[in-house]
Amino acid sequence: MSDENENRDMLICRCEEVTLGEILDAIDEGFVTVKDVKRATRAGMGLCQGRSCSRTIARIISERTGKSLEEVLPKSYRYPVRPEKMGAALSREGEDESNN
Amino acid sequence: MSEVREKESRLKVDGAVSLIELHETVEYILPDEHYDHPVAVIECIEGIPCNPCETACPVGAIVVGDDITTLPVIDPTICTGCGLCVAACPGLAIYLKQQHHSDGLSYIAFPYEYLPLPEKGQAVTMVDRRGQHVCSGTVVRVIKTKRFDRTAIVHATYDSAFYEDVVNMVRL
Amino acid sequence: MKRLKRDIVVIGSGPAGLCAAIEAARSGAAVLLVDENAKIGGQLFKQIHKFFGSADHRAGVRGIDIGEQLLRQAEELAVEVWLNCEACGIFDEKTVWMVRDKEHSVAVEAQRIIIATGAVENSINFPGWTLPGVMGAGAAQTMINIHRVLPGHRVLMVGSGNVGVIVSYQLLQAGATVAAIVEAAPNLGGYGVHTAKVRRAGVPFYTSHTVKEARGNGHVERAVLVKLDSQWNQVPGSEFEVEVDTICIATGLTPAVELAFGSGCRPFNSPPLGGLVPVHDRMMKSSIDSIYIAGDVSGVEEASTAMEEGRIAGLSAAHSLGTITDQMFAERLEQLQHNVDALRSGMFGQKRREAKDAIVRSYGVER
Amino acid sequence: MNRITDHPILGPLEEAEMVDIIVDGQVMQARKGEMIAAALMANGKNTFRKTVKREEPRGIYCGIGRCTDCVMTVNGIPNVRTCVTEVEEGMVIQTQIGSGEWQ
Amino acid sequence: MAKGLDVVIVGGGIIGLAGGYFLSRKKKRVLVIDKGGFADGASGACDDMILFQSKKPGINLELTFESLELYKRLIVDFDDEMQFKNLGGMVLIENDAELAIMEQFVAEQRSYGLDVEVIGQQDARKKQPFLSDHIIASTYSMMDSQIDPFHVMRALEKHGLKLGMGIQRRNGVVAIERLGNGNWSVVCEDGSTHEAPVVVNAAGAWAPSIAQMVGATVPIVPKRGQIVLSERIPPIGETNLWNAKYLVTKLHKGTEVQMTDEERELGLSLAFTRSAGNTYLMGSTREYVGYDKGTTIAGIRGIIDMTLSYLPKMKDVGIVRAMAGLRPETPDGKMILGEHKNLDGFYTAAGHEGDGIALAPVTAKLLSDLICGNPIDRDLGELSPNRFGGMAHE
Repeated sequence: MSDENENRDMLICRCEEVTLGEILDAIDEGFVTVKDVKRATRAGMGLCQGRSCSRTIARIISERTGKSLEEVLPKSYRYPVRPEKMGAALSREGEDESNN
Repeated sequence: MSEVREKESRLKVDGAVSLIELHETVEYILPDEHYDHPVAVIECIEGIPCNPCETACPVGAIVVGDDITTLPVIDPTICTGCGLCVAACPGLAIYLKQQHHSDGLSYIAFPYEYLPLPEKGQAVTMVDRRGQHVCSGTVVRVIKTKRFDRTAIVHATYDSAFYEDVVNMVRL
Repeated sequence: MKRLKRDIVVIGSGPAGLCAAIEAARSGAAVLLVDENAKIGGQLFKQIHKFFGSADHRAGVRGIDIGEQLLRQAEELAVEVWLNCEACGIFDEKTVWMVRDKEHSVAVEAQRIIIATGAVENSINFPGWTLPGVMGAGAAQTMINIHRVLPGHRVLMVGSGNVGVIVSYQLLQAGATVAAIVEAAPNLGGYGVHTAKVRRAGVPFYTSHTVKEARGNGHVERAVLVKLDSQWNQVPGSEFEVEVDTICIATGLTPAVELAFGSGCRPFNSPPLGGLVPVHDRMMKSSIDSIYIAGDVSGVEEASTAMEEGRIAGLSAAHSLGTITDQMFAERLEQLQHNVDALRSGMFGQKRREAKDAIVRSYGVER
Repeated sequence: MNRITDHPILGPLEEAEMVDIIVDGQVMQARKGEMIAAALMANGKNTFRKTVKREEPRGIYCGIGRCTDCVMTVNGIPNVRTCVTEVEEGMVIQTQIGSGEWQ
Repeated sequence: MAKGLDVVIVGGGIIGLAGGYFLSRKKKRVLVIDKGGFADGASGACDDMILFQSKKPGINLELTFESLELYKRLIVDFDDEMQFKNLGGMVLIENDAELAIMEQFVAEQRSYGLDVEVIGQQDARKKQPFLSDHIIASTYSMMDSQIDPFHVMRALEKHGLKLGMGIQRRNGVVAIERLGNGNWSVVCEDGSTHEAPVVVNAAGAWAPSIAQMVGATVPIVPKRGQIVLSERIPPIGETNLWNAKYLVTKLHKGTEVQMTDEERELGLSLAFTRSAGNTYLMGSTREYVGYDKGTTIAGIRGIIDMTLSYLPKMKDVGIVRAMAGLRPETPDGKMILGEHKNLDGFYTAAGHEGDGIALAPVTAKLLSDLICGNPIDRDLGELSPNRFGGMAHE
């Protein structure tokens, strides 16, 4: 990540197609946690919900601000863990089964 | 070997263990030691937690000990050259070797997990630890038994001038 | 809302989860083992190489075969298994919400939950990293060893840790060419015996190098490599191209902590073990009494360690339900902890051992 | 074909029942029970979708259903993770353009 | 001598940021303090509506009109992407009883100047081809608009900062004390103190605890709203959607509507909006569970069930996330805006329930007018923090 200026156009969030430049701008505006950056740029708000990029974003913030990874990484997560089709979440087949 | 070359060929930089590193380890059998049959040469120089070589040896020639990160030590005077440790080593880091096998030829048995397998009598190209082509060799036999668990052991002879360099063959 | 009830639900059937389920069932608990995949075993069935360790750890046996043995044990012990079952969330510290077969959902109330969700691969970014042909080393490994499909014919491996070198070796075994392995650090990461295997197959290593760019029209056609100086900065003018159709990324793993942290488990930062992990004690219990963890999610190590940790978690969870006597528990625990300690001994284990100790210490302090 | 028909450790590829899938209008052969992504790669197809903003091609990245980069429109349903979805006889698979379309 | 602070705003949600921006525009030196990160509270877990149709004629509806105009001006002033959209909205009607009540309601709203009508099943299906067959009619208004909360907040912050506004995040307020000089001193977690003649309590659902620091009472209770977010999909219809069921019970207390036990328990009602990023936000529950921001299986499935009952087509659409926000609810459904009696310079601007996004600009404008002493051509008595009686500082 040494050539940050050269690579501003490089994607960081694959899903929402958010670039390094957009993320650096948000950090410079004062958004200094992965959650802050996510809400400010949509990076990590796509289909995978940041499963591939949140660690990268944490590293970028950490390098840019000197904060530790622990300070910038999210410590809570929202469910569901994977995208689930709504129809699959609907039916409750089997829930009447008695304990065995 | 110059200092530069030594640096270039360190295990953690080059990926292959260098002769200098090998010579410094106690378990390695130096080329000036001669045996009348191939014996196990262990090229394992890092203390990873592992001892199947010790377990596999039927004559107790290899010792690791209770602490399984200790480097294995082989007693070549006990080793019968059966080759069980060659197939057992998860790191594929053991060979059977004999410098003076016959008529200026050295002997090697090495693990081989690629397809296709060479055939007995086939001429192959022998390689060193860095994959460099060293000399030609002749396959003596290919052993693939259930006990070896899909790791074939290829036995071959080659020019003993390259005794120490050769560890394997070019994939077919 | 009516819910199913089980003694213990184990989430993830990789080495840790499978062993946890077996140990808990052997200890007399009714166990439900769930996995999102169609087959049990997780990463074990990609591990076609022989494992390290001692006879206690089934050293010298290939991961796939250990997987088969464990499968049979689970069957013999009548472990209930739900495959194609995604655990979407844990609510109220005990209810696991799952979607089965992608078509219906079930809530199971468990007295104890063992989270064994493993780890996910890290990314690195360079222009072109989103091109088809750039993929995780794990993805390539899945393709060749599970699906029996070659993802490409000429591969560049990025990262020289054990994953990078093992997958490189397996790519060679599958018939691909590995053009090079690049490593940003000045030294290679993987075990020397692994690097030696690929090196003697003619694969060059480039330490202090990284990928500057992937190029190609709609697909990877070549990679531009660049040298790094001692400050990890790219050295201008040192670029060179390597023709490849695939770039595999093997730059480490991060524990898959979403379920654990979503359920409220307290995090602990352990950089040597991959980052934030749920804090846990020696018995693999998380900061929540009903939730245990095991395997890579509790800190990235190797499959052998994951299996031993899984057994400890299964044993402890069952014991906490009173299915075995204190004495049986103590004896078995001692044996299992001895096995884990052996795998964390020596120069390669030191960092992991210290990191685990720090986690356990933090558990005691802040609980 | 990119299938690994023989393997030093895993042995010869077992015979499998083949099914026909229709990929962007073309019939391809897949092994019954394999993942869509594997079938496509075996048939040499590596681009699975085009992105919304930059319209860039994407293919397999994580291979285990997490990154969701391999999503395609399958039987008219967009955003199907092809690396964790099995092929079925007659399945209609389309390269997904952007967010896909309602059908 | 350096100029001290004029206003400290406690709470950096959309109300606090909008207030900070409007006050900064009036040359006030403002500091916004928030205990969490960017959009950590209700402003980051809500829909994005500037919604008219749900409102009874009265001050809330009037303020929404004003807010929309202010938003339109902000969009011009900021020249930033704020994802303003004007998709319009429909309230779905399921039976004759609902239809009768909604027809009357729509007539009242029309007389108040809202462009809204009741349309039949066929017209409704033209706008929403995938509606369930059981929908007999719908209201329709083109005025219902939306704007992305994250974009708005980022823009308010950016332009506020340019005007000299300060922001401190992840720094909770632990005490607010009156100094001998009449100023307030706000003490923060990090040990810092900030002195200003004016303090604004814009802490949303947490406003009561901030008020308590100065001995005031703010009768706000947190009402949990769980929402579910879909993956990015192509538009499923023209407009955003609500259901009449819940509205009807609010309009006519005691009206018999068909509701499952689950719907009643969770306070479920439909809000189905196409948000920035072309995902759908689906809500919502209305639960009184204190400050618990967690989601529940019952809540998530309740929302999914309900959504599918109106739009069966959504069954093949994936959900990527469930979340909950705490809506700050007041006893009379109106926000609290104004200075507290006997507490000179202590203002509250909170209690917007589900309308924080919609009403942020007008709240901020009125707040800045109040603080700057500008004339206001509207009686704000019914929003006053003192309207609840007997609650002021002794």
